[in-house]
Amino acid sequence: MTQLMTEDGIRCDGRRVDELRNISIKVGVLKNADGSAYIEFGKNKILAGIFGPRDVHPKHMANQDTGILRCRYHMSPFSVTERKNPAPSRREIEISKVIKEALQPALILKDFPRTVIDVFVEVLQADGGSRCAALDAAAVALADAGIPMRDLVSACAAGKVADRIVLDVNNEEDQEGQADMPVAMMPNVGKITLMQLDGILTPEEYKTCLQTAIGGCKRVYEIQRKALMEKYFQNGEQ
Amino acid sequence: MTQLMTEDGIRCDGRRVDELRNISIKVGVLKNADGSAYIEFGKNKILAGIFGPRDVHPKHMANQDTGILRCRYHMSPFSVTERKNPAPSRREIEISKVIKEALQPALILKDFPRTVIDVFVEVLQADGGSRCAALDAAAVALADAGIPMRDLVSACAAGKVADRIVLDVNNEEDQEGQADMPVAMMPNVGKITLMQLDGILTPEEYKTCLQTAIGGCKRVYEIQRKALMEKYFQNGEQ
Amino acid sequence: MTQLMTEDGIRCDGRRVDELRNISIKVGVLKNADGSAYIEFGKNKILAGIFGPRDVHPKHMANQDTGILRCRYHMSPFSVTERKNPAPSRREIEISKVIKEALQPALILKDFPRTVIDVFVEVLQADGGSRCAALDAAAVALADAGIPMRDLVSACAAGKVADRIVLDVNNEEDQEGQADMPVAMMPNVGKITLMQLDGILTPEEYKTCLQTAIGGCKRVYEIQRKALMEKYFQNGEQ
Amino acid sequence: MGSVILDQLKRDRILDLLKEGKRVDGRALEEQRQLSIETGVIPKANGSARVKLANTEVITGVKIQPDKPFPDLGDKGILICTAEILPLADPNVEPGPPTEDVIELARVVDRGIRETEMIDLHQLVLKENKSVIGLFIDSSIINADGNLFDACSYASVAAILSCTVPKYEIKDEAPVLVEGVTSKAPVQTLPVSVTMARIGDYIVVDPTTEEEACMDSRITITTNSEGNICALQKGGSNGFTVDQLVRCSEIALSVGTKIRKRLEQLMQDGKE
Amino acid sequence: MGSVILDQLKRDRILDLLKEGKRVDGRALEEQRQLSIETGVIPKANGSARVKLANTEVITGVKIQPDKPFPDLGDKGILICTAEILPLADPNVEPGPPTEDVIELARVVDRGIRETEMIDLHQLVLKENKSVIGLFIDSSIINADGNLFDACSYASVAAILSCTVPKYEIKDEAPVLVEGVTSKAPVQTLPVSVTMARIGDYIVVDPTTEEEACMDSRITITTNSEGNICALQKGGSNGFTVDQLVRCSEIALSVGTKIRKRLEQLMQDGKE
Amino acid sequence: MGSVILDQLKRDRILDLLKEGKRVDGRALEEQRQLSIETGVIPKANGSARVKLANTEVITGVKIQPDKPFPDLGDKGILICTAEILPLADPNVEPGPPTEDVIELARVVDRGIRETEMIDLHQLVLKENKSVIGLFIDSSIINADGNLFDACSYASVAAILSCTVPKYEIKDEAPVLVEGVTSKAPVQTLPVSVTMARIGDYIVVDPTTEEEACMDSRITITTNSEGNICALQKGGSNGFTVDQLVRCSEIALSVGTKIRKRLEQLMQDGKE
Repeated sequence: MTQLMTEDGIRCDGRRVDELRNISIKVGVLKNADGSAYIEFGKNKILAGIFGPRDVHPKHMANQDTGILRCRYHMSPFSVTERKNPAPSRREIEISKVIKEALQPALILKDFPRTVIDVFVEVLQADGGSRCAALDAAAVALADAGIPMRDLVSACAAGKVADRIVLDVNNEEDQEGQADMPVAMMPNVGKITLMQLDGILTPEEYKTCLQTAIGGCKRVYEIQRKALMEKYFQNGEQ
Repeated sequence: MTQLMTEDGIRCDGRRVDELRNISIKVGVLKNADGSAYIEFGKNKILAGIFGPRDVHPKHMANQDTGILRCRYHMSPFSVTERKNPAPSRREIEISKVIKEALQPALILKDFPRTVIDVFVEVLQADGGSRCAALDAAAVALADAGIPMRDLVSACAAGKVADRIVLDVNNEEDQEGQADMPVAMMPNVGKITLMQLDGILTPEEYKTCLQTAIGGCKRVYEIQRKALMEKYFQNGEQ
Repeated sequence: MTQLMTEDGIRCDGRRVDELRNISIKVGVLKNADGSAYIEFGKNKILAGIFGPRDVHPKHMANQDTGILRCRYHMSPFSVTERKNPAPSRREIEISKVIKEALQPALILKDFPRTVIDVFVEVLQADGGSRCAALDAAAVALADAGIPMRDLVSACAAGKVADRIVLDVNNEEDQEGQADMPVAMMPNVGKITLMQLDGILTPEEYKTCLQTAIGGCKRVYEIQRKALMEKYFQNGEQ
Repeated sequence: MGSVILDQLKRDRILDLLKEGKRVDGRALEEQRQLSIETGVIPKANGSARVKLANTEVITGVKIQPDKPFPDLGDKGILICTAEILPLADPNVEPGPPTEDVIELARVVDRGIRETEMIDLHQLVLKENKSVIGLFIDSSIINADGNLFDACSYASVAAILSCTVPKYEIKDEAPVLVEGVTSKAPVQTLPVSVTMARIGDYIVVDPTTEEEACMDSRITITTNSEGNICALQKGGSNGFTVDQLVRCSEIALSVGTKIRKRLEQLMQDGKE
Repeated sequence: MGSVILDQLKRDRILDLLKEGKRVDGRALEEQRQLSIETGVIPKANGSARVKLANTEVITGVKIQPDKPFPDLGDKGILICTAEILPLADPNVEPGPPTEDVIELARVVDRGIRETEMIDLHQLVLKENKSVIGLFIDSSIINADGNLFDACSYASVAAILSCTVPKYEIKDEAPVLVEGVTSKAPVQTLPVSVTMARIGDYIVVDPTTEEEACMDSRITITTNSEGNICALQKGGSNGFTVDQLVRCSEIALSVGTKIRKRLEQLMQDGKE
Repeated sequence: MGSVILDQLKRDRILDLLKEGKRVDGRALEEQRQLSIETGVIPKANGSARVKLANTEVITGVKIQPDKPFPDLGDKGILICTAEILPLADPNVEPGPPTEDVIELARVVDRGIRETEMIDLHQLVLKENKSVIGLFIDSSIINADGNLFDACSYASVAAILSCTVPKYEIKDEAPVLVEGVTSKAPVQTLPVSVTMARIGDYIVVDPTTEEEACMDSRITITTNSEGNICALQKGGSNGFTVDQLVRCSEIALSVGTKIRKRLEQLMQDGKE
């Protein structure tokens, strides 16, 4: 059992309770995808690629009245400690669904009837908070694909470790901590579009944890914005 | 090894050789299904639900000249002693087929071209004779769905236990007895629409066993009829 | 460990280095198939059956501009020493693909747009070189189906055993030898349409091995030709 | 299709009612439907329950049998919750492998029981790292009319409470059933999930299929006996404001308390 | 399509012939097609047979290998029959997982051998509850022209009769092959299935694909060497009268007796 | 569609260029694209590499863990190569079970490493017939622009070279990790695959997607450090002349030598 926090409130990876892990985002990293991004979020290494809006296959899945959004969250076999079977697990299927539902409010699918937007996320290396990091990359990749969006989607978890509410739960804290609460939001619209909780929180802690996560999302948003700016403006493109 | 019969011809569950287990049937138990029935047949607890005639999906399975009948016999994971994997077993697929073929002669599918009638049977608790009980419920559910039928289909097994031909084989008798013969018939038309046999019978016993099963079917028919009458006439409905 | 070759250059099954195993081919052995052949090649016992050109199911796989070729190489569960699971293995899927690509150059698929030619190969008993034997049977079966062909396809392996290049590697030589090189060719056109290699060859040995295999293909071709002649001319048919 | 127009009309009607504080079926916004819980309905299972939330109806059975522990979890028994929407429960459900909706459903039910630590899994170890007791909690939905989350959750909890756990001993490295000795499941707390839908600016508890069809988003919050929040899942293709999320947690606690009283009764009396 | 009209015309023609006691291929109603049985066709298998019923042709191989017994059946060896209609056997068959028809076929063949207790499975135990011998009896249909049931059943029985069972011993808890020692399979009786089709009021034995396409219903009855009826399966989308079922059992016994003589010959001589 | 006409036009253009000894992207016929190899890109894996062949990009990770040996191969460790074309790598790829193309890809990569005997599998045995070390070498293709064979092959070899193999010991019949002790993988030779396409009478090395779309046939030849030819796979729906096959082997050796030098550097320095 790792000691998760020192008496001085320093966490097992050296961070303070309100500190994010290192985050870096690169935009437009894949040649074939219509949009893409690569994120390193702590030890998470995640790619997101977008195709669409494009024709739906199989055709009977197309909707005359609106575009549809599909999402696959997938982990490479080498991404976790014990080799992962490449077939999608129930966990991956659930995360694909909540990521899809977290992105959907930011899109204007009605404008693209009969089409699909495909979001493919590949976790090359997983650490705590991979679904949040995946979402952060996917949102940036959607923007990179030129798809009109109401807002970005920014995600970050908070949690409870050694009886304290902490920002951005890492792998050890996720395994042995007391609670993990991944949150995604549209930072300008002010809407929470993903929220899950595993662990035990008092009602007071619940509110604090949510606010802490939101604070994290806002800092992630700045990093996402900067990454997009770097590609589209500093390089003189667009 | 259970003793399956006393010297006085009393079976392990206290019945005489020509005695049915307790049977009760309730009609119209499911809100969403077009027709439904719930049967308790000994310790069997089985639901049947009907949808249709309705459009066929996938479309290429539709037949221009006739309606089609589909049947799924399925056991809940908790229905048997050792937890059952929820995926359909080969046994369930075979029983689905013989149930379908036992019901089909009672239906006038030619009158509903391009449509499907779906029969879904769920075994919540299984005892000996679950396929017969499932058929009894399914036939009543088809009637409850208002689907025109040439006749009901009534099913009951007979078998050989402790060297005697017995009616309505229970679980212990099925496991350790000498023969099990499930039979279904259209009682008014007088046609046998399901028949299987596992075990060893002399030609004479074969005839006796068949007649015993038919006797059982006829008694089941009265119970089915009463259940339908109760719903449609005693309650003043229709 | 078997001794694979005597000092006199005699192989474990009594053959010389340049000797084929016994090969016999029968044409038109299946009643329902449009064309068929049965080959015994050493201890290999393989059936090939052809259907087509015929409509494609599912329809969306059809190609407006050309016919398509499909191939299934499959092993019966009893065909190998340890019982084989009947579901197709990755090895069978790969062999199906290379067989398809070996036959395709001999066919004029453009002449049959929107159709499919199905080649079904069943290995009833497997010995070394089953993919070559399967190809030999499949090519003859295609001819038997009356499908226009640029040339037959004839296949035979060569390899390296006990430091010598040998023709037509058998099972023991495949398991314990130094190299196995299956080759298929259109003997009159002079084109190699299948080639694989597992094992270690010097560049010189590589050339010798290839020439040895080609020599084998040509002798197989004569046997294929004779088998077709026997069916179509000696019996006075056609 | 025209279904888009119809859907919009239905949503308008539901929203109009909500403005007046009403719902289509006459309930208040934070009112659950009529809940019935019956245990022991599948005598051959080790535990079972039938739960109805008005027309939503589910049967859950618990099977208990020795198993190997998961790697790295050798000091814990096994707990697995599954769910199936039977095709007779819903005209839109087809037989086949579980859809993403059903996988989410089962995992949310599972986490509600797991994260509250309802069962002390350490008590289910026969021999560390080698042999443990497994609880398989399978829910068969037999009529679907919305809020399958809570129906399956209550049925799973009630089925566990009704469990008779057989005793196993290790003999010759293998677990052997000890006939005639049973115990209750080692229950530590009572998880209660409360599912809410947001429709426009309104939060409604225990949505029906009709309400789910036009909701903006969904949330399921599970609380424990100590009044803590232990598991949460947001669903649906839109979001919540922070205020709404705080409000939802308060509703989950207050509605949960009522349900928990009924489950406590069940635990003490063996029946309601 | 027009196939409905064509099917009806074919049925009319078949029925017209049946009224005169004739069948399309010239057989009497209770006459089987030409049956050939050849064993040892797959030398690498432990047993094998090729059976032809005129154009219906099947090859069955038996593989024998040590295995773990089924739970609760620790005092019995394993016997599993499977069947596959190879896609080269029939233009309507597609590669893929077994259809319900093929699953029924395999299970009927399996039950015919299992329920007659053809093989004394108790003799296939190496160490009770731990290690037994398994017989895997796999049938590959290479040309399908009706009555796959009997073709697979005869081929499976003949393949078992031709078996060379290797000897295994338990060493260090694991089964080890004893080289050079083999025995026959422990056969107790000879199951023979007879499949009949009802077309109108007529019962025909060993139906062809053409007859199956227009039959009302089907029945397969398996009898043993003692003249008992041991397994039965009704198929097809219509039924039988009781009289017809009794008549079918009589036919199964009389036709079965002829087939059994040929199998007995095979058992004694190792070949026909 | 019109795609047939377009494809033909593209082929004509490519052939016209080839007649002048040129390719669309300006390369010589026997010239590979810009190759970059980076190792250690997935620190949590035991070994890893990212390889780019211009726009074709793959990440390979190696996982090492104890396993049971294959039956009859009890004196060898386990080596398994897989590949997946991620759906984000190619607009035409859909999620789902591996297609025949991907299965062939993985098997060709696997055989290149296996048949050259790159790794001495005998050194990966913990207890003969009972427990061995397994190397799982999984390639995720993240951008597909032709010649996935060589990209996956180089990435797999580089990932193996970068491996840190943990030490396991057998205690109480089970493998136990020995903390803090690691070694390099027991590498015996360096396999290098070279993939060529035939377009008309021309052989081009390292084809792009565009070239693959109009090629006649394909060949992948793997050589080892000693200058031998160790694995070969012909693909595509046409063939080769014998002269072409000999020429291809010469190209494979000469191009392979250049690549091998880079891999040797990697092996010695731990990086390029």
